[in-house]
Amino acid sequence: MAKILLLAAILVPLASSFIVFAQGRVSKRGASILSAVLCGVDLSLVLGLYALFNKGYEVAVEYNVGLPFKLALKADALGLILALIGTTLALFVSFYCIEYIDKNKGLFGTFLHLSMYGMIGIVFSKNLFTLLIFFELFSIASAFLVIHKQTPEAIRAGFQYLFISVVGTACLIGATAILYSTTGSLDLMGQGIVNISKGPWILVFWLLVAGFGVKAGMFPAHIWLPESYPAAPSAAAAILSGAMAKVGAYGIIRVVYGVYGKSLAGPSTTNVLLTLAVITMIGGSLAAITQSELKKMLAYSSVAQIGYVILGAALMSPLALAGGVLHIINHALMKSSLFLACGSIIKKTGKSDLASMKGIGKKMPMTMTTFTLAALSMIGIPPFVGFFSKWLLATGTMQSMSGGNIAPWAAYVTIGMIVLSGLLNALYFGPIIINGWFGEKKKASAHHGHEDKVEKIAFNEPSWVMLTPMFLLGISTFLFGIYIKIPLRLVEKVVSYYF
Amino acid sequence: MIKFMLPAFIFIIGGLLTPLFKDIARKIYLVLVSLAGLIVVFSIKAGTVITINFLDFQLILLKADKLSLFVAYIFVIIGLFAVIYSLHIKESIFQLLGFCYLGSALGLVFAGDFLTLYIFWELVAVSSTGLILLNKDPEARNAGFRYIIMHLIGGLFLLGGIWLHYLNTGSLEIVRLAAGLPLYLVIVGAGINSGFMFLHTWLPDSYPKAPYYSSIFMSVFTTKTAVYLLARVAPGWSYIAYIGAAMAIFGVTMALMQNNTRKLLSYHIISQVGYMVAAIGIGTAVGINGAMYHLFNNILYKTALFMASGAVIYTLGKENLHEMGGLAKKMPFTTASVIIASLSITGIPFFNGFISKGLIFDAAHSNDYLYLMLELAAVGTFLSFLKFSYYGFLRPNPELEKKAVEAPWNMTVPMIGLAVLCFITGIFPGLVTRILPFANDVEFFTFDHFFGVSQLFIVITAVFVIGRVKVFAPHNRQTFDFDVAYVWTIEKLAVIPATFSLLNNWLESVLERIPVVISKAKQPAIIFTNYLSDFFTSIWIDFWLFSPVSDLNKTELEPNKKLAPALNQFFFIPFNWFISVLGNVGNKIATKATEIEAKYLNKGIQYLASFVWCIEELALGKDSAFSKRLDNMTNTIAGKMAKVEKDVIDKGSQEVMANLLWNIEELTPGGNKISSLSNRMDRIVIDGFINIIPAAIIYIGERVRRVQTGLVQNYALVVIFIVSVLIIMFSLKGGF
Amino acid sequence: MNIPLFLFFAMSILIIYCALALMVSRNIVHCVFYLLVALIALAGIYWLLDAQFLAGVQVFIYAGAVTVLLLFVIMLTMTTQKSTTIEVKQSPVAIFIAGIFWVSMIIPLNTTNWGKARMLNQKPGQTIDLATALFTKQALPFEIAGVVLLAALIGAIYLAKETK
Amino acid sequence: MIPINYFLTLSITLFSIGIYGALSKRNIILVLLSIELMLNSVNINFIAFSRYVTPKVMTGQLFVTFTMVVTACEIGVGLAIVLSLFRLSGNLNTDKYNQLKG
Repeated sequence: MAKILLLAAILVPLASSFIVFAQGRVSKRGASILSAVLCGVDLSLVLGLYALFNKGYEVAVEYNVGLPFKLALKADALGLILALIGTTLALFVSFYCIEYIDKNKGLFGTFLHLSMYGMIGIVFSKNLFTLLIFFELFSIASAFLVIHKQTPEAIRAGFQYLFISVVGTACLIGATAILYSTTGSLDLMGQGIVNISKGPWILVFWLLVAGFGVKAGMFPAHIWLPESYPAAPSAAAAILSGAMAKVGAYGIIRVVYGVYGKSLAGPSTTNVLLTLAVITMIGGSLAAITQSELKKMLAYSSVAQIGYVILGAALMSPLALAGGVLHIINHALMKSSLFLACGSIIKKTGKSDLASMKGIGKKMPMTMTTFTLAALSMIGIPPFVGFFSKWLLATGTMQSMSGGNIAPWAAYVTIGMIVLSGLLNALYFGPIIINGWFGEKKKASAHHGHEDKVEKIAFNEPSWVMLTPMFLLGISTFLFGIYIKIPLRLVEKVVSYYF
Repeated sequence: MIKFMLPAFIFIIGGLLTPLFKDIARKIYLVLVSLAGLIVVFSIKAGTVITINFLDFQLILLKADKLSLFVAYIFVIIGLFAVIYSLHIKESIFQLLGFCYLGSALGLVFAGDFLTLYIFWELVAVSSTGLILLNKDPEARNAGFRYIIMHLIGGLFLLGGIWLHYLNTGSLEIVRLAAGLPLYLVIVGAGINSGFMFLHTWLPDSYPKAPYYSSIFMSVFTTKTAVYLLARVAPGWSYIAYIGAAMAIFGVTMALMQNNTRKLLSYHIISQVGYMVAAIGIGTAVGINGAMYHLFNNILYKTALFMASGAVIYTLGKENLHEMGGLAKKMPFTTASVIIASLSITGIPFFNGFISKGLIFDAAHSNDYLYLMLELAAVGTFLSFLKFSYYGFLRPNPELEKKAVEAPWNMTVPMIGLAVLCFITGIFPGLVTRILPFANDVEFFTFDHFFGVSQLFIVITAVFVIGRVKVFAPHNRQTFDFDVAYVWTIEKLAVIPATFSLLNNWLESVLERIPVVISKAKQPAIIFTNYLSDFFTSIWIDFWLFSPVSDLNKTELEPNKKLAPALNQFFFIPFNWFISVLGNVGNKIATKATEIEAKYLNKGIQYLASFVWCIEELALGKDSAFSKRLDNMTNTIAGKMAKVEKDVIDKGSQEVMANLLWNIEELTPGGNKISSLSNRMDRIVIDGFINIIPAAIIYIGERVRRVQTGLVQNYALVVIFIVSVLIIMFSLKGGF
Repeated sequence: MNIPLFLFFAMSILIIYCALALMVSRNIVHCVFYLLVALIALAGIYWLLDAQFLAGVQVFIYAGAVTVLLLFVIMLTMTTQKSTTIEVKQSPVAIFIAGIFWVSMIIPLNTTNWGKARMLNQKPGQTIDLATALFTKQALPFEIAGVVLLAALIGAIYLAKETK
Repeated sequence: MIPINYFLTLSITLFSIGIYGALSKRNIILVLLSIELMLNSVNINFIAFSRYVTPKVMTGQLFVTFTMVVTACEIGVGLAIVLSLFRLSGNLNTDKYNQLKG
């Protein structure tokens, strides 16, 4: 039963991508409705898996494919978290897309499901070999989500996305080869298979980190992210940023805890990773401040948030890991609702530059409420979820310091940076919220020197089809903040497995 | 269930439900909610503790002791008055935010652990920002933005301090912190909220820009919760006593120069908070009592004053002292409450300010400097309130007198109520001293107190009467505060995101080039091979040239001549360019820095000058030539300053962001766009280095292709060669 | 020096001389004749090794069939001109490679202990033994060889046929 | 009795000369001739080993029989190919047949 469920959870998206494609030939709207329904099916399958996992079943499948390594799948806590996020977001996004996507609805659904197939495959992969297969598939399928608009920028961004994915996969393949030839094991879901103290492991470690980090958008490789998210439709950006970029961060957590385990604690390797994470965190926010286009700003903000997750992985302490994993969940909720809100603004006004967003709160109160909730959570105002991951990360930093993993000054700097990052978030979300609710449009355009052509666009809220998923995600940032125990229950399972 | 009856939740949930009611129902509902909150707070007994389990912590949502209860009493009382005062406001969002603000302030006061405290601390910041933003003016919007940023900075300092404290002690309970980094961070955090000197600018910046009904709420909670926190974590930490005294003097000095009523009152908040902070710094039981009592009184009379100025704004739309006056006859209740509140704040006997200041002075008696500083501040307070009530209400102004009408009942009743409270608690201090955190044994109505105060005040009144026309008359002018320093800092700090953005753009341009480079790889490959062949040819020729047997002609040196520029282009130009760019950037930054420094150094000097001017004016009188000249100068500076503010701060938050980018264009050498820099980067760095990879691949591919001759014999040759080599290998090894 | 050894040396020198002459000769018809001589001398070597039947076959096939065939083809293609025997560019390399090959084989060959082969001094088998083997035990491969020959014959005819 | 390595040396020398010819000649017919030489040199090996190792069984001689058959086939088909090549392009230079060139 468990095996069938696990296989079904992975294969249903594959099947549904074909079904949606076929349906898209017949009826466009039907295809997107069908797509949403199928996403629901997959979510329920993953939930079923979670229930089984909770009861203590060992949910794993292995196939011998005639190679030295097996095709092995297993559902563990971390993978289930990612799968739950992915399927939930896919459900919301595909529901949202019934109205949002204008052309090629069927194709969008097809590639959405195909990339979900890749993503769920990745997070349930028990070894690196299986992961690589799904990783490649996932990269290609999600590139089509970026290209979906088919404008020259979108195609260029898609090309870049593919290019960077190929670079990442190349690193992964190299690492896999070295890892297998030296240890004979590719296991990902263990608690550490190698010892960092020997020479080539450091190389393997950095290759793995580079491979996943490129996908996640870690600092030097973050540049593809602000190129491709604005080029993609907002709905695609929501799921790309909320769930799919997390695959990279997921990989880094797996590498740090699953491949290297506790042997990594202490030496300078994690400190370099920590530095990279902090640079990602601060740099992403700094770059976001200077943006004038909403989607690009959100993309840079995603870079910054990925920094938190990697920070959680790099600190090697239980609380920090909890913070990192919790931030995966939180960021999925926050960023997807931000992108969906951004999408509905673009849908209704046709503009996405920040200057044209003044006074939009009066025209689109629900959208702006969603935006405000998510942005406050981003800033880390306490009752929202964003605060708790920051809290856990900071206490985790101190725990890591008292455990001797990092130097005291580094711990203080890291805490300072976490604090500063919250402030920077406020610096770029604050003006939008304030101008959105309290700004006046006329004054702004006159101020800018643009000749306002006074087009009275009669825009208002989009229909309930778009509002519902958006608002549910937005309000969930608040509700989960109050009932933080629910996500923490998931996170605790991960932490207790590794520590 | 008891958990949901917490006063904080009553107000917050009550506030969130406000939009459900309309008109009269809403008014009744609002009053009922405030009354309910009041009753709940008054029914809490000291020692009550309510906890919930959250994460791994046990959060203490409510821990009532005498200190927190005392602050909570005045909060709910003033909440009721403020709600009645603003009953006529139609926007439900105001009541919603106001209740959230009040509720979170109460939550903060009752919080028993730092996490709860921090949560409510941030809620206070967010909801009060909303209150400022209710004013539709863009000025208010920008002030609100600055306000929230300042408060978030403060909150984050607090959070950092809490984290460190938690890690050091493993406990989140609010206790008196030992001196150390956690304490400093918490003090800075609380200091921003309570308006420590140099950290105070948000206060006079935003309070006058909020709507008048929001000012009522704002003047009460934010600073007072910070004072409460200080009383909790740092009583008796002597440094803050001096900080407080400095605040007290600074506040009144600035207040004395103000023209805008609410700005004047805002500076007075700083001054009064300074008294409280000083008393907390002294830290004895009398000191804490004094601080808390002063907090209590200050809320009463400061709210009354804000209400009065709000009433004037509501009825007449005036809030600058130089256009006010003549209101005593038409607005008797307002004027009466202003006078009573002014008397209270200045500490006239039989008003409540007298009592609490007496406590504070008693506590400060042991320290002469502190005592003197606080006395000086008291003098300033008295002067400025003489100015406020005389020029604002009492002096004749027939023009305005015609228009003036009394404010509606819901505004006058709370005003008068507060004034009466000021008076009653002034006469019967026992009403309040019973509930003070510590037992009180100070006798208030002693001859010493009376004599000292009266002596001082009579002299000051005489000074005011003499100098009222020449010295104290309000006129429309702008005063400078430390905002200038902030602007300067922001401009300096803007380099960081700009630099990052530059780096980022460069990285992006690299990425964008990749497809282009790959598609164009043919040409660089040719160039590269040409370079290589030139290079080798030239080496060959050099070899022959310098060997003794050579007798080559000069003309055959041609390839060598070609090589030099080629080499130069390939290796040295990027290097030279890099050096020149570095120099250029350095120069630009240096000039910009000196420019800015010159600009703001001037400003700083002129700021000093305005102080000097103040003193000169006091000494020489308003009409002297010197003072006129200074006045002129200040006004021009004020104009410029306003422009700077418009340019840098007041331009709307987007424009602030845009301004952060000031130097990208400046930093770019040889062009005025980032694109030109990235173009040059493209042309030289990328074509030079990135193209080498595809070029090398193609070069090698070209060479390897030649091996494919298509002649079978060539292939056979290779095969046999390999076979022979294998045979040799095997024979050397001695078989398989 | 005994007679077989003398004969061996004589024939070896003849063979190698003819082979080298074949390589350097400018006239292609001469080349064919040098080959003919070398192959006949080879038949002598076979005879020395007590393979009389094969020596006969060698003479029949090469002297009779192959050489004539070659001459016919040369005649048909009229490539008797000198230019056609010019070597390709890689011939120096070819000498080098061939030399390497020779050295690489000669050294192990002459350093190997051929003990077992040297010791044997048995009576050699006769032609009758070969015939018996060919028609009893090895009959099937023999037949297959015949079929291959037939197939080659047909193929050669087909290829050489004028397609006009 | 002649030592076996005399025969083998002869065989190798002949083979090397054949290699040289096969690699260096421009005329296809000469290349074929060189290949003939190489095949024959191999035959010497077979017969010599047959004589010295298994004189009664004569496996080597049997194999030479088959080799000769194949040689005959090869020369026949090879010459046929030469003829049709000549008909196609009019010359027999190996340099000209470089259609495999990359």
